[in-house]
Amino acid sequence: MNINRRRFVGLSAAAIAAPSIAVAGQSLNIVCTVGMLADTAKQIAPANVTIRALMGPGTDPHAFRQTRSDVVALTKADLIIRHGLYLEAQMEDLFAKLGNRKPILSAGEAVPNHNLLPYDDASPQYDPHVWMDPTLWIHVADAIASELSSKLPNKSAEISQNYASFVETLIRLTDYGHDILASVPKQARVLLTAHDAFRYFGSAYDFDVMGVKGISTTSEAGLYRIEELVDLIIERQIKAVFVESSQSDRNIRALIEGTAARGHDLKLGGQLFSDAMGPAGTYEGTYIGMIDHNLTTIARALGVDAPKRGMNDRLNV
Amino acid sequence: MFDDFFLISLVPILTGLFSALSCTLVGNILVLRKQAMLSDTISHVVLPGIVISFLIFGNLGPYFMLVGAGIAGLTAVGTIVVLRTYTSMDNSAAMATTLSVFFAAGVLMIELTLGGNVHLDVEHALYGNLESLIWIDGKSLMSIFDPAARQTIPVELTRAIIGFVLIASVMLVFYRFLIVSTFDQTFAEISGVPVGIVSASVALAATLAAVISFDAVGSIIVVAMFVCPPAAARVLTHSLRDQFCLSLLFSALSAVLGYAVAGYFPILVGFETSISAAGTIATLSGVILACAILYSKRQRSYDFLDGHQT
Amino acid sequence: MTELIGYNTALALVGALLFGFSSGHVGAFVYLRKASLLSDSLAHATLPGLIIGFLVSTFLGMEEKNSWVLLLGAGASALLGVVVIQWITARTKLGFDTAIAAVLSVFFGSGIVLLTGVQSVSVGQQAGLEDYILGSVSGMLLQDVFFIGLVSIICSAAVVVYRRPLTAFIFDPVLSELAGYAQHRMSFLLSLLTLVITIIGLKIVGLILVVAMLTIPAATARLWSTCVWSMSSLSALFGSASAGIGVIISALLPNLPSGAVIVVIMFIALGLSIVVTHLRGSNV
Amino acid sequence: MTVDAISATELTVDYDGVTAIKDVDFTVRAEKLTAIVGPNGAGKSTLIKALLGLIPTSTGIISCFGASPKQYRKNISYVPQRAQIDWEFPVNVFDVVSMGLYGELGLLRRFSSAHKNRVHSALSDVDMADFAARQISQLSGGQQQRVFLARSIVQDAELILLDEPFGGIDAKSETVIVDILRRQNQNGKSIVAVHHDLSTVKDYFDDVILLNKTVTAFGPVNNVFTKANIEKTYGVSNLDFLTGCG
Repeated sequence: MNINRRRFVGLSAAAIAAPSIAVAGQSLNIVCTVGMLADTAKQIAPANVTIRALMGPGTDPHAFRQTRSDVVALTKADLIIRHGLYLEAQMEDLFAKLGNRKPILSAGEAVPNHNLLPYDDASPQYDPHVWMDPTLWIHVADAIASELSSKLPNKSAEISQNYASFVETLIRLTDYGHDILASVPKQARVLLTAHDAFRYFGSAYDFDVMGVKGISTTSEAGLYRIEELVDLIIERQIKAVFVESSQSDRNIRALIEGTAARGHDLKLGGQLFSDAMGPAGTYEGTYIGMIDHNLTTIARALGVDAPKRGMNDRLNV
Repeated sequence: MFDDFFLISLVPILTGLFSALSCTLVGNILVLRKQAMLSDTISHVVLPGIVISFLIFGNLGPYFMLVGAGIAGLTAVGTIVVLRTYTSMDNSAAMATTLSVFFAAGVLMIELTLGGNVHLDVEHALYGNLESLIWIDGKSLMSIFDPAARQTIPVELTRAIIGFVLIASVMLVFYRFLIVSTFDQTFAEISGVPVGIVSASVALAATLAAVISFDAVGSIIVVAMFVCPPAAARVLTHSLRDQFCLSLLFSALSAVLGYAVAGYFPILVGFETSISAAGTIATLSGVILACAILYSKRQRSYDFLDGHQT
Repeated sequence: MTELIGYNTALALVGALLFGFSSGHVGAFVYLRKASLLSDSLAHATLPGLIIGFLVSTFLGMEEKNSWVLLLGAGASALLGVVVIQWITARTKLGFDTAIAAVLSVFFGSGIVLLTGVQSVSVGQQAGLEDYILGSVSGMLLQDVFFIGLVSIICSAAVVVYRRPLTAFIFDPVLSELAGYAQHRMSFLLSLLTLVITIIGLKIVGLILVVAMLTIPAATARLWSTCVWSMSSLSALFGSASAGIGVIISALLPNLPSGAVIVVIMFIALGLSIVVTHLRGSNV
Repeated sequence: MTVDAISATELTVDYDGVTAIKDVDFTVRAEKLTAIVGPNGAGKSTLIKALLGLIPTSTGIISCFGASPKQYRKNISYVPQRAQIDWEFPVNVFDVVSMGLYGELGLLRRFSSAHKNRVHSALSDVDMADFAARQISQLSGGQQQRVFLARSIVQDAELILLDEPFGGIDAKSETVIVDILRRQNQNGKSIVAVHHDLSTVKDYFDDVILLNKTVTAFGPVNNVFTKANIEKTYGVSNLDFLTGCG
């Protein structure tokens, strides 16, 4: 973490040294694509910055359709923050055009390549769901903070302070996750969900992550896969499986029935947030709350006595 | 405000307009041939074409995809003809069979070759978004005469215009063949009209119009523009020429008005964001169709026969 | 038992056999009525109702994406689609194909309008709404099997009871009118059966399989039979058999989605039937 | 005039895997009105399609004025059964008749005022000149049939084939149409019509072909249209019923 912080201070120092672009007191109009980015930017940005998310908190980025007002907002923005890594596939062309004229920050691509998980060995594309690992999200926060302070050099002290406290929360969240999941035995460290969105969670907390369906949205599970997973659940004595906020729960419930028929008691561990955050205005509607919810839900489902209302005692129960 | 028009609105309006007009032109013939659902069939059958072109070329560049989708569309039309020749299937059944089999084949190909582990997201790979077609250098009317600014006009607009010109000119040239073989196939055949070639050309034109429009404006409005304006014109007139003219008018009206309504209406009534232009265009064409039907009913009640006396 | 055929495979097998049977049975009449694409249109027409159902369930404070409310909304909007199709075909010179294509595109388009309205307004967990009612055979649950069983019995019973008026209506509408079965009622009955099969099928087996199951077995059966009664029975049999074979293949080999396999099996059966009946035909 | 309008030898046609007509032999004399008569399912429409060269023949030879149907097509005009037409199609009477000229015009040749005059004169021939701008669904059955006759007149073909020209038409229209056919016949046209009303065969036609899967008899009505031959074509049980109607 220190490395990151030092890099950030260095960058912001460089930004101060550079001729200042923004006039003092000028506000900045930022448009973010997904809710996770907008929430992170809100945590870091100084008071006079307007931040807007194109996608509402509960909206799946894969299914989003931009409308005219979204395009207008993008062309009017002083800074566009997007996730990148092909998450906003439907907007790639639009960003390519805007990129020549507008500052666009691909915040998700700030995560170093060696930390990214490719889809498979042959694939040139990386899994975009990096927000599942709060440690990696520090890179994203870092990129947003440097960009903000280069735009608002006179506010860099405030930005730097906000950034530091946000990163502190991220580290606390990471540690909280390690703490509550520490007692889960190696054999039980399996996260089974409807589709493959939790691989960064898996690599961060040493879980085997399995999805019933592949990554592609046109993909459909075969019966072979279902039976295979049922065998695996029984073999490894997995206690709980999870549904996702943005996926139908049918396949997961089929697994529960399938294992029940063979005398294994598989619980529905609860609902996890995968591609979209909780409702706006709630704790789960923030990035920290979303990850807190996921960590706490997973831990409690696997039999750990984690605090019911999560790290910050703010989860809705 | 006005430079915004060239930056944000001009190209989407024109692209929507020309795509809609191409679809409506071919749609007139499809509606008369009772093949209106061909447009929806094409939207389902392109999947294997795209998967195959992805497997061969390894990427989803727009031209590979257009070619892949076009070939899949034509193969599907061939399959429909074969099914109709060798079974008792009507058009509807042959299309239903073809679209489900092609789509299933596409899904199987993805699973077997790519293991589902690739972001081959057809929804986004093939289907474009009308609102995103901004003209980054479009500042004013003068930008049109500025060669450098013209460079940044989205290629989708160029393709939509070329597609429209191509379809319109082919239809003009083959107008007589088209009409006579649609009206009375037996008679066309003995008069020496190459009926098979005409049918294949109609299918080709439909595929061309559909695939170009998918890429530019998305799949939703394609079926709507194929069907609703010709249907609305059809209930209002008995003359083929009037039908073509009215349907093109309705189509243009839906496209331009639909974009404007989607962009401004929600904001005028106090919402923060716009709604989908493609969806609004489709809905609007449906409203026009409904009005046309209701209007023709009122007409019919008193001058059904006399009104057309010469 | 578990070694040869697992619980999930068994469920999927029973569900697919039942669904294949009833959709084949109903499909024969839909095929003869030349309305095979009606199911495709109705499936698309569910979208606006689905979203309205979602909004209603959110505002009533129900569990979000409560599947019964969503299904009810979807069914209601497809039913409206049926009514509009009937209205267009009865009141205008527009063909059936034009009516179903218009309903498909306009309903789906207005659904997209609603969806883009919902996506930027924070009303709840709208993510994955479109996928929510798109099921797959492999995720078959016990309650699904009971549900399919019930629906299959109702649909097949309706077909058996109404086989004569339905046949008369399809072959010669005037005849059925004179016999006391009004055309529009028979047409509505058949559309309603298609609607029920489509909505249930959409939730449990997915869109493409519904369209295929209503069409391909019927077309295959038509090649082998000369009367409506034997055709609908054969069609039910073909639908059931292809679904069963497809499920078993998908359970035995990896990376094969059940729905797609079933469609391909049905198509192969159709192809073989074409070849065999034509060889037989030319020997006569 | 020695060349026959149509001659068929050993003609067999399989349609949809079923043998529709078998070993058919007949000739049609030129410049005569000929009826094709036979029970339902006798293969009358199949025979017409084969004469038009629309379906392949399994065995046998057809010749029209010494040429094959396909070669001779430009000189055949065809009036379809009324049920085959989509009457709601957005064309008016003038459009339908001008379609008769499309074969001659091809794609690009201009539709000149001479062509227009030919269409109008054909419409006058069938006494439909006042209806040129009517949409075809707004005509009576007899008027619709006359429009299609006008279309075949404008084609100026030597041989006119008609599939059930009197189907669904009232008695008055029927006589009007017969008059039109007679006039065309006097102008040197050869006319072959599928006909189902046995009672009028002798009044309307010069020659008759009796068909039930195969030709039972053909030739001038007075020689051929006998009780024995009809009985042979229709079977005994039908005969009393049919002649009783007449």
